[in-house]
Amino acid sequence: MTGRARGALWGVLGVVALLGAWELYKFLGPAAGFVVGATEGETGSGVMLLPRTNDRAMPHIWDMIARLGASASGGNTPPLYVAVITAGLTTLGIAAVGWIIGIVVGSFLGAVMQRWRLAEAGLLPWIVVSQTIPLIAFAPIINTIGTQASRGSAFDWPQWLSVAIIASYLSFFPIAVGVLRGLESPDRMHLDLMRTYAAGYWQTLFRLRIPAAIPHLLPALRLAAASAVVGAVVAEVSIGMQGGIGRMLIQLAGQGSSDPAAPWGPTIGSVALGLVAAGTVALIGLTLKNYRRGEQTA
Amino acid sequence: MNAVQSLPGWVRFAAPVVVGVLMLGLWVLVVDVLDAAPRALPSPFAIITEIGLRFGIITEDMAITATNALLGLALGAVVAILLAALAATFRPIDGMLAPLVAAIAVVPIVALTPILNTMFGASSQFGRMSVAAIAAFVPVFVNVLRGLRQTRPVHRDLLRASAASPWQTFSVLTLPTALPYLLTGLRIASSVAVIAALVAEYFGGPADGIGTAIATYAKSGRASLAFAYVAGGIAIGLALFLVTGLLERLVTRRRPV
Amino acid sequence: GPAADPGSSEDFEPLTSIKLQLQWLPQSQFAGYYVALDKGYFEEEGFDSVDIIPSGGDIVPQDALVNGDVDFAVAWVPKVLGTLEATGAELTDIAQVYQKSGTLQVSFKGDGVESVEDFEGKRIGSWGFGNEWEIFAAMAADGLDASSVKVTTQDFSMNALLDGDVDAAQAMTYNEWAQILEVENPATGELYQPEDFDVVSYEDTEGAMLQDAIWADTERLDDPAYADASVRFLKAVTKGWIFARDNPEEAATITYDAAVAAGEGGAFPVGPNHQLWQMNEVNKLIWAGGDFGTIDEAAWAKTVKGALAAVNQDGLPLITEEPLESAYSNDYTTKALAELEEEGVTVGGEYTPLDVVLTKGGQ
Amino acid sequence: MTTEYAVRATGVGKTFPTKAGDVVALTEVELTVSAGEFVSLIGPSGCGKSTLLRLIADLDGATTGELEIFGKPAAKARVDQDYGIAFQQAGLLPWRTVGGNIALPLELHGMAKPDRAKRVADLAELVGLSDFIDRFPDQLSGGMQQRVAIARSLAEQPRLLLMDEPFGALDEMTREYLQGELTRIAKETGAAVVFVTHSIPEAVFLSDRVVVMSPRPGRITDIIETPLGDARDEALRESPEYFERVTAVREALHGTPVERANER
Amino acid sequence: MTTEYAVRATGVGKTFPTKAGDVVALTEVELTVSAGEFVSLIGPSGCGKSTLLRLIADLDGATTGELEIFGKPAAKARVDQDYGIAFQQAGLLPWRTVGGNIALPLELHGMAKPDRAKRVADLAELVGLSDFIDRFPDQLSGGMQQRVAIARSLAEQPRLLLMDEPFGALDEMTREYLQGELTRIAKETGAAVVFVTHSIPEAVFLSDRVVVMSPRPGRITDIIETPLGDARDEALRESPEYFERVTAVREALHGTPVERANER
Ligand SMILES: Nc1ncnc2c1ncn2[C@@H]1O[C@H](COP(=O)(O)OP(=O)(O)OP(=O)(O)O)[C@@H](O)[C@H]1O
Ligand SMILES: Nc1ncnc2c1ncn2[C@@H]1O[C@H](COP(=O)(O)OP(=O)(O)OP(=O)(O)O)[C@@H](O)[C@H]1O
Ligand SMILES: Cc1ncc(C[n+]2csc(CCO)c2C)c(N)n1
Ligand SMILES: [Mg+2]
Ligand SMILES: [Mg+2]
Repeated sequence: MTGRARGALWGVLGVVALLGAWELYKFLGPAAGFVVGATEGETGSGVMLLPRTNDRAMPHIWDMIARLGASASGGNTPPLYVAVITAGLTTLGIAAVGWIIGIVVGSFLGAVMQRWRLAEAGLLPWIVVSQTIPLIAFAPIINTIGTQASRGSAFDWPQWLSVAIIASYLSFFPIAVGVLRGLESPDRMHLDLMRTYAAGYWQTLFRLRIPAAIPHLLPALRLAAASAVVGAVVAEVSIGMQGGIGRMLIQLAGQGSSDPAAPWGPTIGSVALGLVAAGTVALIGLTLKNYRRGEQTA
Repeated sequence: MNAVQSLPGWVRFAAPVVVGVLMLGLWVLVVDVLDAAPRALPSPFAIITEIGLRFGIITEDMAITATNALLGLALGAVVAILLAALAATFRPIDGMLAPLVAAIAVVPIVALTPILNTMFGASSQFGRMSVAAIAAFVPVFVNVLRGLRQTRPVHRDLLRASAASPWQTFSVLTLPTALPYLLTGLRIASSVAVIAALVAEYFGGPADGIGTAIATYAKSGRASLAFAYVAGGIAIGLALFLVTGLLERLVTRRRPV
Repeated sequence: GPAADPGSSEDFEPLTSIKLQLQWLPQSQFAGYYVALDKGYFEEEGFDSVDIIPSGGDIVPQDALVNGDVDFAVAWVPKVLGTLEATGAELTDIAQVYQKSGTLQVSFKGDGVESVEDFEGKRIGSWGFGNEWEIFAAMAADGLDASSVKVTTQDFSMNALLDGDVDAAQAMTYNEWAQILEVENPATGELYQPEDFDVVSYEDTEGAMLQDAIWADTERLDDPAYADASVRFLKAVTKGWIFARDNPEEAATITYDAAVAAGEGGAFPVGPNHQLWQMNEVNKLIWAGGDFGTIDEAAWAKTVKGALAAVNQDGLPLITEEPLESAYSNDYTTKALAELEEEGVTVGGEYTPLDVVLTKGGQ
Repeated sequence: MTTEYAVRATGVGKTFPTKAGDVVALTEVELTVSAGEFVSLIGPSGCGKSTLLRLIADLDGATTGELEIFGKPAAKARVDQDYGIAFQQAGLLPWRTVGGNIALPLELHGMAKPDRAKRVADLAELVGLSDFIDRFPDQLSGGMQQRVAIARSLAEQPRLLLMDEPFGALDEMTREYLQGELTRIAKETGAAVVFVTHSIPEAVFLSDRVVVMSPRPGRITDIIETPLGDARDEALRESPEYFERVTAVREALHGTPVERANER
Repeated sequence: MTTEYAVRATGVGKTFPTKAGDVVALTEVELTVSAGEFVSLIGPSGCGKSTLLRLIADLDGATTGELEIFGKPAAKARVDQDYGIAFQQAGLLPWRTVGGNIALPLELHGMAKPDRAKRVADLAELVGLSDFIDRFPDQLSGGMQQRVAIARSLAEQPRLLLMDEPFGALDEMTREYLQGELTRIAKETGAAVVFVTHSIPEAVFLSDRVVVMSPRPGRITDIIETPLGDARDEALRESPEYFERVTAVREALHGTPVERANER
């Protein structure tokens, strides 16, 4: 058995173990949880040491699976899993656009910061700060700018573009940092060598800095892909875009009390989406393995 | 190592200030001078006024969110360290955790918070803390696991040659080697934890904290008050980031030779 | 104030394309608009295209309207009053669709929350984000302020009540109340029954405030084309709600189908039976005896009084001054109703409630 | 007395199983090192020098044959701390000071603090670093770091010193200086030394015997006596006997078949 | 003809401004290297060997003095590609094959593809790596990598080769082999060579002249002629003249004051 197959096997085992632990805890744990230090008559006081196991908090795995097979919203709507996949693909497409915007913006910023140390000193702290602003604080602003832009001009700014831009707000960050570090990564010796060849900035960029940056870029791209998906889901919720998995999440969450297995469909879907996005980028990375040869030797 | 370090100290300090002033200028231009921004984006002056006016309630809510973020960070870090130690020791556990950690890394807070609130009770801060903990878990786990594997062969040989016990090897070599990685993880996790704790407030739990306030006031036409709270959130994130960054600098001061 | 003679026959190019911002997901709460679309009432009133934009996130209808993103918005009166005072913008309530408040505070029987004064010291659930003002207004009337209770932000579900995380949860008669009644009572193995709960209906308290209203941009109402469109829009909407009153089943189905079809991948609305429950409850709030959409001065005054009295958990009031006079106007509804009467539409009428039986999970 | 041999290898072989098949790193090694003797291992890259040293140190286990250190199995000798070891990389712990690094083995074996401080001071004195006890490794030159590593290897007064190219990363002048230091220290402590090197002059300068090895599979091809007397000083480096021994080792080395010059 | 000198340094000095104050790396360097001549720079670590080489290559600028390469300023010579350079680390781009690495300078200067392939093949032939053109650097031994680096430095037929300890990281046997190769290649191409090394035998074996340097501040203290004739082969390494020259360089080196033995 190859190492990869063994790895996959352990991975599957890990997932099975988690599902087993879920059901085991659900079986053994207290339905209403275990609280210590609660004050009599004071709702919500005390510390909950063991979480609740009732069906609203922890539906059975098989109920979640069965729910995936049942109609999404009653009537003659398609099965939930079909709805999850359709919505998931919508979100994935938007996240992909957000990812690409993030790559363009992040690469530009990273390259500028690498080129001019002064730019790095001036911009990097703000780029870090930018990530401490919650998306939800400005998502509606982006949406408004979008609707105003499409009203004033011939360009029709679709709502998904706002979602993509908001998603790119999360994805540009790892790219900018990765590009900066990556373009900085060539050995001094290699840079000297390019100088002895009287190579200019662009030649050095394309022949040396970019290839050398690839081992830094691949994890950055992967992280950015996962971030773009998370960002797209949150943005959909925030600006109320229809059709994606984010919207599906809150709509089904509204039925969480009477139909507790339903929200797990889009929850699982959104996780799968992130994994697919990150996994796809990882696959792209495999095609660049010649550029990662330095990783073993260095 | 880092090119920026070669700039004179005052430039490193002045450059971000200049950029900040430029951005502020642009902001003022768009909002106050051209009046071209959506209403949801208030003038910086209005925000500053609100900060001054509502300083008391803002800091109260900051304390709540910061506590959630800190406790979540601590909890997530402890669990991450324990699991990373297990994964570093037993390959199969590493393999089993890999897909779960990958999944945790991409689960959106929107989906997570209602689940955790229902499991742990919507009237305690614990749901939010656990959201912060889960968000902080990933970077700490990944970095600590990497750190635990960074012991150099020459050091391992040395300890074996010194007939060190497994525990001695761990405490003398493995742990100190992993420490800078742990701090890198903590630094990344610190801002993630703040964001997570803050955003979690949007999706239920006690009606307090920065996130609740941002949403409340953003939705009632008080954009400048909402942004005053956003500034509070940034302050928490930056404070944690700076503290953990400083710790990291302190620990990584000794370059490996 | 608004244009004295709405839709006067000056020369203007009539508006044919408009956007309506809702305040939540597509559901029977907004059946009248979807029916008007489905039945061609908007076309009959000269609109080629009407865009009904759902919300459900951070999109605030009155902000969308103020920003000019849409032409009309459906929003609760107290939320809009807050925005108007905070931003200095001017909007006008041109039709008060819901005559009564549909908000409840629901607690388990025996937990001792039978009236607003019982709130004291209790943990009270609310969605927050502007949905909480009736609670604080009702409490203020009983001499309580926000610091005398603990407020918990409810999420999209009713789990906080069912798990005992709050003593009393906020619920709309037409939505969350049904969600509770769609849950199995573990003690009986049957669905929960209304008798299992104590219900405080804000309609019966001093905190009652006007809810779903149609808002227009005050300044734009001076534009005869917009004023004209407002009247035509109200005519179509009125016809839609009349249809929903007389054919609740079909109206619920239309809304449900529209919700399912909305967007590319569809929305994921609550099931058809739940939609019918909602339609039924919503009709009770709309058809309360007065003229459709007409603002009752007393109810408005009560809303303003409550808004002035309410103080939130941060100690901030909703509003500090009386709203501008332009904040509401019956002129457009009056004109719309008159024209409809002229065209032979019977606007007046009673709603005969159905008896909707809820099912587990609401499917 | 128990034994006169510090190291005694009989028929020692080592095979590494790898994905691409077994790698025979060492076969049929027969070698004895007397107590107090200085023996160098020399040979082209990959001939198994390090492997042999690691077997002696019980850092790896031999596949075949027998290995005795002072008459005990290698594992026992390791636990008994019968040897000290130094590598090409000084391998200092960057977060410990010079003193802390020298003290490491003493600490691990529970020596009391005051004794430890005394011993560390002595060792620092021995390698001429008394003034640097509180410095951190990154504040030292490569040669100083290597001297710390030597002090550390001597911490428990081992009767056997194992050294794997300890001067390999240093410049020639520092190297020559430390070679002189090492002969002095070896003499002062009376320890036997097994010393791996690439450098013929170094091997000749330091050793009583030079063991010449050859790769594929790694084995001993020659053992050359280098009895140049006790005075290992600068004058020796320019003496004819020295050149003669250097030439002898060079020839022994070149006598080993150069399989593919291309792969150098 | 324009000039008989490949390198001509007059009063060259280099000072690095650092946070801790100015570091004088080099002062008052007077040196000429004739076309086709092989000159080694030797001296203890930090004496400025690399700095001098980098000044010649115009990788840094001299603080004082004048530097002419084939009669032109260093910057001009760099742009004109008058020299090839190789470092201690082979410095191959790991994502390029052997052929791709050798071709790099040709590619940068726009040589057409067919010409390039031809030239790469010739160069690979010259360093004996024709069979390895499509291999990646991580599939080569250290010696092979260094030969690729040499081929690359020769790609544009420079009249001057600059080498900074190119064999420093290799084992002695490989090193000796490549020393032989280098003398052959230098002769075949007729290029002048400035060669930095730590190794006295290496310097003597390769050079026409050995330049001895001394640190603090870095300067030239001695220049020793090593006229050992054209036959630089294995026999030479065991000849008395060779030993005599080695001794001469050693003495010149040790004559330089060893300021703080402690810091070695
Ligand atoms: N852990 C291992 N796994 C597989 N092969 C190994 C391992 N260690 C060493 N080898 C192989 O064993 C052989 C001898 O290696 P060793 O390190 O002892 O050589 P060496 O003489 O010390 O070489 P160098 O002079 O380069 O240090 C080599 O072919 C090497 O590739
Ligand atoms: N970029 C630099 N900034 C500051 N000081 C420098 C710089 N480069 C070299 N030096 C200093 O200049 C002096 C000479 O350095 P150089 O690298 O030329 O020595 P070297 O003879 O090549 O040494 P080695 O044998 O270790 O390679 C040293 O003291 C070094 O610390
Ligand atoms: C976060 C959140 N906000 C509001 C509601 C409840 N809700 C559904 S419809 C409606 C009336 C306004 O349209 C209200 C208040 C919820 N469930 N979750
Ligand atoms: Mg070795
Ligand atoms: Mg150098």
